[in-house]
Amino acid sequence: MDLIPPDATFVVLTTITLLGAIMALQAKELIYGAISLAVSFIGIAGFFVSLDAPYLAMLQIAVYVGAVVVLILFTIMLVRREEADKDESGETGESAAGLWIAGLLAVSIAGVAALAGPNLPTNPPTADLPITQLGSVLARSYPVPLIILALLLSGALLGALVLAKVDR
Amino acid sequence: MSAALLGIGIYGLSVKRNAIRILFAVELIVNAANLNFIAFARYMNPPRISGQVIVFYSIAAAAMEAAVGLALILVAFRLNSSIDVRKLNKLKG
Amino acid sequence: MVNLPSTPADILPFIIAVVTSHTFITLVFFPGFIHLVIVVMFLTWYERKLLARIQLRIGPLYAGGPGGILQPIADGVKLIFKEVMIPYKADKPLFLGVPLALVFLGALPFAVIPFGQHWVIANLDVGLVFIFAVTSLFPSMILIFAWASNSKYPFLGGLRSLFQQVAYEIPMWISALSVVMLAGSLNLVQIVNAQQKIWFIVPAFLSFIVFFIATMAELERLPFDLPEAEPELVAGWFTESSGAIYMVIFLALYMKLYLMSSLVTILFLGGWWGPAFLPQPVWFILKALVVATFIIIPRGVYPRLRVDLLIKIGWTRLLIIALANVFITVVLLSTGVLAAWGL
Amino acid sequence: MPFESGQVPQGEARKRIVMQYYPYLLMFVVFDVVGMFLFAWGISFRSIAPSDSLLVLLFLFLLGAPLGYALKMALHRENW
Repeated sequence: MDLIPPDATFVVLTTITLLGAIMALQAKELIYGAISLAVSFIGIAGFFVSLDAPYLAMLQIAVYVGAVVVLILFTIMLVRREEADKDESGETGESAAGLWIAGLLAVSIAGVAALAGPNLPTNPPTADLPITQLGSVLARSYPVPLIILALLLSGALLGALVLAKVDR
Repeated sequence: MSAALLGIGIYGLSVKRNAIRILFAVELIVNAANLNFIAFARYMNPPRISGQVIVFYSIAAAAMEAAVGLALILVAFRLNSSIDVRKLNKLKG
Repeated sequence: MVNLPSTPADILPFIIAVVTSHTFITLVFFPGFIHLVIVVMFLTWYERKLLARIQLRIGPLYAGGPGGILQPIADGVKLIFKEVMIPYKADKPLFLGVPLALVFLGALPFAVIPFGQHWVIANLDVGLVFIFAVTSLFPSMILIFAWASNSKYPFLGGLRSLFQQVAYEIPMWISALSVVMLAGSLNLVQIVNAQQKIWFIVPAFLSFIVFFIATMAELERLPFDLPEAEPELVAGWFTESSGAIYMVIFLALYMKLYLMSSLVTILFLGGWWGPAFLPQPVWFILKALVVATFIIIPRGVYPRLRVDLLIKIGWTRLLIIALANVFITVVLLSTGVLAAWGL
Repeated sequence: MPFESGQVPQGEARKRIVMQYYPYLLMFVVFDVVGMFLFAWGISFRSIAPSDSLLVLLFLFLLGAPLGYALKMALHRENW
């Protein structure tokens, strides 16, 4: 049922990513949370490399770790208050409920994956996905999504600017 | 692996009260989905490039979502001087 | 590949085989660690000497060797034995951890920099983007360090540094894009190979200028050194660092200087290509040092800019010039003007 | 003790910071994505027909107007 053979790389990357994710949500200081989030993203970028998508790994690092985390850090420093640093989980009952929901979901998905596992090829087919192909496919094969992406980017830029502007 | 990441994300989304942490959780969920796209496209026979294309758009969309979300948090902070989502229950500032 | 030793008698030949293997040599000696440290130490001395000459001073003199060339070693020894002071209420793990991470990030890109046809540690297909991705981590690291010092000057300096690097990263990428289009590859070895007949500084001259200016801004060099403006901010974002921490940060900054000048060499100045009487790596290092000289010289000459003007110039002028050069490249490539040089 | 020119530090060091340059940060996030996309297009530029690149030029053109507007907003510092 092993989708991917559990070799050392996989184990290390999994540990990094999951620990980063847990720390991102549980760290006492928000700044540490943001840093752990960055670590988690780097772990995922490592997965992308091991899955023959190096360009996307670089995209992940440049966009998430390079840009989004900087934005998050800046915002944290902007809204910084003493109480924002305290552990801000809800009451114990709520946390337990959240844990249950999340656990059930994760277990059920993992169960489905384990059931479907044998049907998937265990040995990945040899990869032949050059990055030039990614470029040409991106630029050529999906015209409508590309235009939507442009609109999304400009909309997000303008929307965020107008939101953040000080009203006088 | 991806399921566990998704689980952590859902947990964060449902439990945390700090708006920035909720944003973290959303990013984690999106990343879990991205990882699945790449992995399944890679294990197809023959491997597909389309998984990577989708993830490209997904990363772009998630980055924009983070930008707008953080701007929203800023506005909320400016109006209420708090980023606790449970205090943001008023429709009027 | 070398087999692992099975008997004690095999251990010595094993060590010799490992030490003389190509991987080990590239990793440790030549494009690797030792070469890097030596060049970085040379650069610190070179910068002080050059600036002194510009300002009609003498510069380092007493540390031994011609012109005090052993000064970096003396500096290093001094800094190692100084006390590391950690400010009151500073964030200790981050304060100590970030400088190490900075050095790691400064050294990592050298793994993909080709110093010669075969002198490269990892020949990545996405080499250029890898370098950009790694260098894009610097601003956040600096911001975190500035925050961790728990002091006002570093914090202001860190913020300035953040905005400056952020403002100049995009023009830098876009100007490198023309080169990527000309070479049709992100692999640094292939980019250099494409320049065998003509250096890319000729067809992409505007890009070269934009890239060079953006490089100076990324490196926080004069006239863009606002993050460490001495009259206002003491020493900028590393004001609080002392002793070994200071040395480590300095090392990282000079590694970045060397990295950026190597990048200019690769993208625009034809990498290791040159008349054959010198070996390829020598040409490469010479070119990189010349570029570094031109990055250093303005420090002795120009005053610094105001921070809002600095950011404005980056976003309005440089970005537009870089985009214009992309269009020029599109036209050049589609009309086939450059076909004579095999492009 | 943080270094403050020999004077005793006053107030909190990690103050809330000005956001005058926040719009530039937003522009950076957007153009980070655009830049990475352009690199993907740039490496394949010579392998696809020039007419196929018109789409990308349209993409850039679409982003030009918001960029101009964002710059105009960012340069008016009384907005922030």
